[in-house]
Amino acid sequence: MWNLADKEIESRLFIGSALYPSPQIMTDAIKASGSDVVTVSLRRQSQDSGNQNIFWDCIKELDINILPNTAGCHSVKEAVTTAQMARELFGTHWIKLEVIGDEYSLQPDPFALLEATRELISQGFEVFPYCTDDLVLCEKLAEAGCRILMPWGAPIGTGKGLINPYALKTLRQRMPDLTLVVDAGIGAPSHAALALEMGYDAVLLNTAVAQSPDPVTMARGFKAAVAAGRYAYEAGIMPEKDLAQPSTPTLGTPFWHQHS
Amino acid sequence: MWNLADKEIESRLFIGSALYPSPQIMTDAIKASGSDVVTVSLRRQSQDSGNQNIFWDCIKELDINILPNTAGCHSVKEAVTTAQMARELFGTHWIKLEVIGDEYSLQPDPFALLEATRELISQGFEVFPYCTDDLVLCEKLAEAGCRILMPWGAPIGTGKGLINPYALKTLRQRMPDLTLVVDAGIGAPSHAALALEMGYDAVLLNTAVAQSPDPVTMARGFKAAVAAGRYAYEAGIMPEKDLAQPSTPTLGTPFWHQHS
Amino acid sequence: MWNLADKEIESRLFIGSALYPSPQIMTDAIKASGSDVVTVSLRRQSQDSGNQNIFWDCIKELDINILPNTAGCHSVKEAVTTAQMARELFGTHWIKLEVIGDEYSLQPDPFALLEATRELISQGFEVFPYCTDDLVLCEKLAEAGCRILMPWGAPIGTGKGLINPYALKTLRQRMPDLTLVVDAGIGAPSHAALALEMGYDAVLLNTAVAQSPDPVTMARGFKAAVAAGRYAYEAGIMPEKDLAQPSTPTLGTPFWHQHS
Amino acid sequence: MWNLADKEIESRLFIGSALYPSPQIMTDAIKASGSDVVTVSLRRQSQDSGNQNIFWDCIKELDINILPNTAGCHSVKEAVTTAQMARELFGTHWIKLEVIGDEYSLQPDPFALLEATRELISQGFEVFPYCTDDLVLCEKLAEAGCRILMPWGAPIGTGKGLINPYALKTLRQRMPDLTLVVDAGIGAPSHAALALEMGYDAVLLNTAVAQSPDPVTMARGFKAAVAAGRYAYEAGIMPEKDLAQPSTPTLGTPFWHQHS
Amino acid sequence: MITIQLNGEAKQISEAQPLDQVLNELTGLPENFAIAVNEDFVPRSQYQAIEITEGDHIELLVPMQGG
Amino acid sequence: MITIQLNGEAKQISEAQPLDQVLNELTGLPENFAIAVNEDFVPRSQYQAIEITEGDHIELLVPMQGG
Amino acid sequence: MITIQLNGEAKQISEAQPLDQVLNELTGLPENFAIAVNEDFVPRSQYQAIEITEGDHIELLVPMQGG
Amino acid sequence: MITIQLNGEAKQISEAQPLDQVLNELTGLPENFAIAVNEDFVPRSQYQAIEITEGDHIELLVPMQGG
Repeated sequence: MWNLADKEIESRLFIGSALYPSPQIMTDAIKASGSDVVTVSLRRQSQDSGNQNIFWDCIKELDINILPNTAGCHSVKEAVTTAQMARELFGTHWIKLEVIGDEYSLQPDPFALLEATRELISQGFEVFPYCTDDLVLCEKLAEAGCRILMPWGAPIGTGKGLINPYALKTLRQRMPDLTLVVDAGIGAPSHAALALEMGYDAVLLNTAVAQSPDPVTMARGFKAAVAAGRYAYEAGIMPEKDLAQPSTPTLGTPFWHQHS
Repeated sequence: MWNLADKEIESRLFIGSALYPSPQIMTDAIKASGSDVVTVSLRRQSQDSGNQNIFWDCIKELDINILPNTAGCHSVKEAVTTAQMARELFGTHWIKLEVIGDEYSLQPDPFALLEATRELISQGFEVFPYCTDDLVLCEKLAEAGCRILMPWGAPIGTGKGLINPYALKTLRQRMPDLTLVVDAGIGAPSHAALALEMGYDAVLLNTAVAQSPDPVTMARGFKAAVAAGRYAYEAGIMPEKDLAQPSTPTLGTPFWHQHS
Repeated sequence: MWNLADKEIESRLFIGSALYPSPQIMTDAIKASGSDVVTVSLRRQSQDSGNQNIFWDCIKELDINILPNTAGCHSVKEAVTTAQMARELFGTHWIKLEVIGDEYSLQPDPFALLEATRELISQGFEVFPYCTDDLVLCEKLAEAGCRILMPWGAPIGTGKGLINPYALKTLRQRMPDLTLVVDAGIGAPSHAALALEMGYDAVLLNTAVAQSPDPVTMARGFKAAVAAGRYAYEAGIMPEKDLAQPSTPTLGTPFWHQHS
Repeated sequence: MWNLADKEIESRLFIGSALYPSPQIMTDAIKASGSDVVTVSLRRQSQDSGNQNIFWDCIKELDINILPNTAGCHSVKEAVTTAQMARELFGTHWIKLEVIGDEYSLQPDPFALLEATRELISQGFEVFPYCTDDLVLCEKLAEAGCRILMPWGAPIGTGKGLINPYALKTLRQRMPDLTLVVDAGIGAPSHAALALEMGYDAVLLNTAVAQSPDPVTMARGFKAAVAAGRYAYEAGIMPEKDLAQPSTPTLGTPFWHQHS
Repeated sequence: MITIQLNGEAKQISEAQPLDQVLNELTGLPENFAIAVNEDFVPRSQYQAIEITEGDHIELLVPMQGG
Repeated sequence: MITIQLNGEAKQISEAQPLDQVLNELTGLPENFAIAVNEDFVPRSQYQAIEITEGDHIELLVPMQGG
Repeated sequence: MITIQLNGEAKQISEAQPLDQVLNELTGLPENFAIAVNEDFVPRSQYQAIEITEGDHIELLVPMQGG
Repeated sequence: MITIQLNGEAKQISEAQPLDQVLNELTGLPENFAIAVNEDFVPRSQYQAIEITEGDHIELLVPMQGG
């Protein structure tokens, strides 16, 4: 168990609820992932769905922590209003704060993000900012009161993994006490394992599971991957060496092995 | 369950028995790793140990498949004699064939390795050759009758992971029907997960677990990592994209989100 | 010849004037580099130097473009005052604007940098901002009126080269009309060549030349490297292929070469 | 000037003669490359060309060292016969020995290569073996009498650059006295510069120049790149650092810069 | 009759009226939703108090998939 | 006598006076320099006009190595 | 008449004969070439000595582009 | 007395004798081992048959840690 914003949770995998082939597969995949945190959004209801909301019924049934996002917001005002609506609608003061600064890379706008963060924290939100790996931005977000930061691994949906491990390592070293979550860009379990090995507290992903030909099995894969990375972080990883070192002992090797 | 040289086994992690702080920790770590295959060697008995062999008592107690190695052999003759002794001593025709070609990199000698492989297969051994990622060498080993190949990820004990993923991918694509195991060089669970994601059937490692400050926990990490990588391989990994793709749907975004 | 802020210059290498073993070696190295632009700073005069300034005498003698920096500034106010002093002292409205946001990584502070940029542009400066590779920051700097941007390759003095080529490529693609210069982090000529191959207009470096055991020869190396990279960019680089392609023609190979 | 197989030459770029848009462009590109060594092959004459051989007339006119290859040979016998024909036809005992072991990767066959090398050296050839980066193979080729080795950077025509720098570095360190040339796989000048920075004596390439939209300009690029890399190797490259280091002196910074 | 915008579509209502009245007349009103009027969040407690008039933009949002 | 700071070091001058007078009394005044007083840039044209008084911080900077 | 292979194509010649005679009868013989017969290199000095007979494979190679 | 090598150390034995006799006289003979004489493997079934003579090298190996 570890502590996320005053809640004790088990899993170090946060999962998204979008892009699944069906609500049933979504439910099965999220269960298989073992996640305690699922991200959702707010949108207009589609005309045909009447007063039904099958998606939401599935999510409620999962009975895990809801992390609403402000996906698609491009301004401070939009993000703040969306967060306020989310707080009422989902009954949580948690918000995954996204303020998009570029349509193509969908990268965060550091300036609007910081401003929106300050405003929402003043309104009592627990802000989970989707941010870049920029150390100065992250420090300002922490000063603004964030206890959790969610730097990207790579642009949303690219599956490139951790494109700048150096920056992510620096961030972890410089902010030992914050909860750091790699959000976006993770494409394979090995990426997630690496993030945890580096000391990140968790990863948040969606596409890599939902868009796999077999989301449920892939969800199992990521569940195992975060466990693997966390075990390694806790156990301590051997230092990389440049020169080979025999594992089998050389002591007691038969005479025919004595080589100059 | 999967089939390794006509045996049905569960785990995709083969583990070494060297370099642990104590026999007890070795036993606990190997159990924690879930491995069905453990590598051992043949050496002269140390003077002081009398007729005792605590190490061997521990290994027998584990009751898993023994894979003896020819570590330290530098010639075909040495390797063949060692393999023959191993067959009698351990009661198995399995042999991890190492013929070292260089004292510093401990890399296999492709020439002696191929010759020793031919000889041992003619004597009825199931040869697990520790080889490089050279495609031509691997094809010749397969022609010689190997059903299993164990290309290195990096030099023994370096923990560098997979230093030439391109060569390893090529090998997997070109030899779809062989059992391929990445042996040596793996330093962290993310390396093992990557190997399995690439379609490798298993990984063999020792130092990364034994030399971790906490071998038992690290063993759990690798157990989870190979599971993670295998799930991903079976599920199918999303293709890497160069352009960002929103996960949260854009349909139904409030008017304030309409941006040109 | 190419156009930098309305001046026609030849070289695509900007060079620093610090960390050389001696003024003479500095002069020789800068000449050998073929640079048309040299960076300088403002500092208190050391006590012992009397009214002499050998350094400045050497630089003037070079008779190339001076690019004063605001190195060491941590606030907008400091940076603006330093820039104003530089304009009078060096008789140029060019300024390499550094506003450090972190003592350890010496990375730019995106927030203070943008504010200082706006102020200095309003005062008629040609601002060369030392910035990160953050696309949104770079777009805001361009909107503020910058015609030149100088994103880092890696932290100052690390010599790591281009640690995030993906971000730098994106920047180049998204800002085709700006003058983009990779500043800081370059350690070897191959790094500089890569930056030019990616379409960057120039590179700015100092440590890699000044701290080489032989700065003058290394300066020649970088001079050749930027030429190499630029030629390649102009000529067009072959697309990377995954499968081998024979260069020697297969047509007309003797019969003994016909293989199925 | 440096010594290649007892000849004093200038350039560290060896160039191929295939795949150019026209003989004229080939001639211009090779001249622009500054190469002192050009590779050629032996093939059946195309029917229509009568007794003309424009290609060969162009090459002779260049008056540089001819390095015939055995491209397309798959057996020792083929390679030896081809080398013998080349010696008579081109009047040189230099031979770029290629014995292909795989149709798809066009990688060398280490076994046939070594055998053919021994045979040709016994016949008085100066063998330039196109080999892999396998240290043991390279040591055996050296023992067989090779003074020059040409390990691949990547498979022929892929333009991937140096896919296994670790292996190439090891090779250079372990064989300080041999002439080492990276042959094949180089796609951009930065790749060539890197090879020279690593201490390789030269690079051999063809596709990257011939298949560029502008071969002549690209040839200039590679000429500059090998010069750049060599200067850097001779001057000494700064060690890579993990922590930033200011280039501009901190001594004498105005009071407003004093930060804790 | 006055015209308002509901989720981006023009809608006629008899006259200016409190938000809750507007909602009561909607068919297929979802169980869970939150509302913003002219880009400002309107908490449930304000549905009676706030008056919807000509040209107001109402956003009625529901839980949806998100990453 | 009043005390000012010149490049971070305390310095006694007879009384409040214009900047150029302060400079004239300096030994080893460099050929090329620029000045800030209390963190504000002072252009050459203002050297006569600006009065240096008790506690003022003068920064006198010269060209130096830079990256 | 006997049949030989020249660069992979069947060719009729009157009878078994020395290699140089075969070459003399070729039209468009290139200036620079080297020859192998049945996969063995034949040096110029042997053109007269070596006899070409039924079924022999002659490879006549010329300088060509190479990487 | 003749001298043989056992695991790299000189050892005196009374005279040339079968391998099993040599082994019987060893103190602390391990439970599990395999043997090579002069670099050739000697299976258990041959312990009686094979004669150990002056200068023979016996390797007596046991299970040990391996990677």
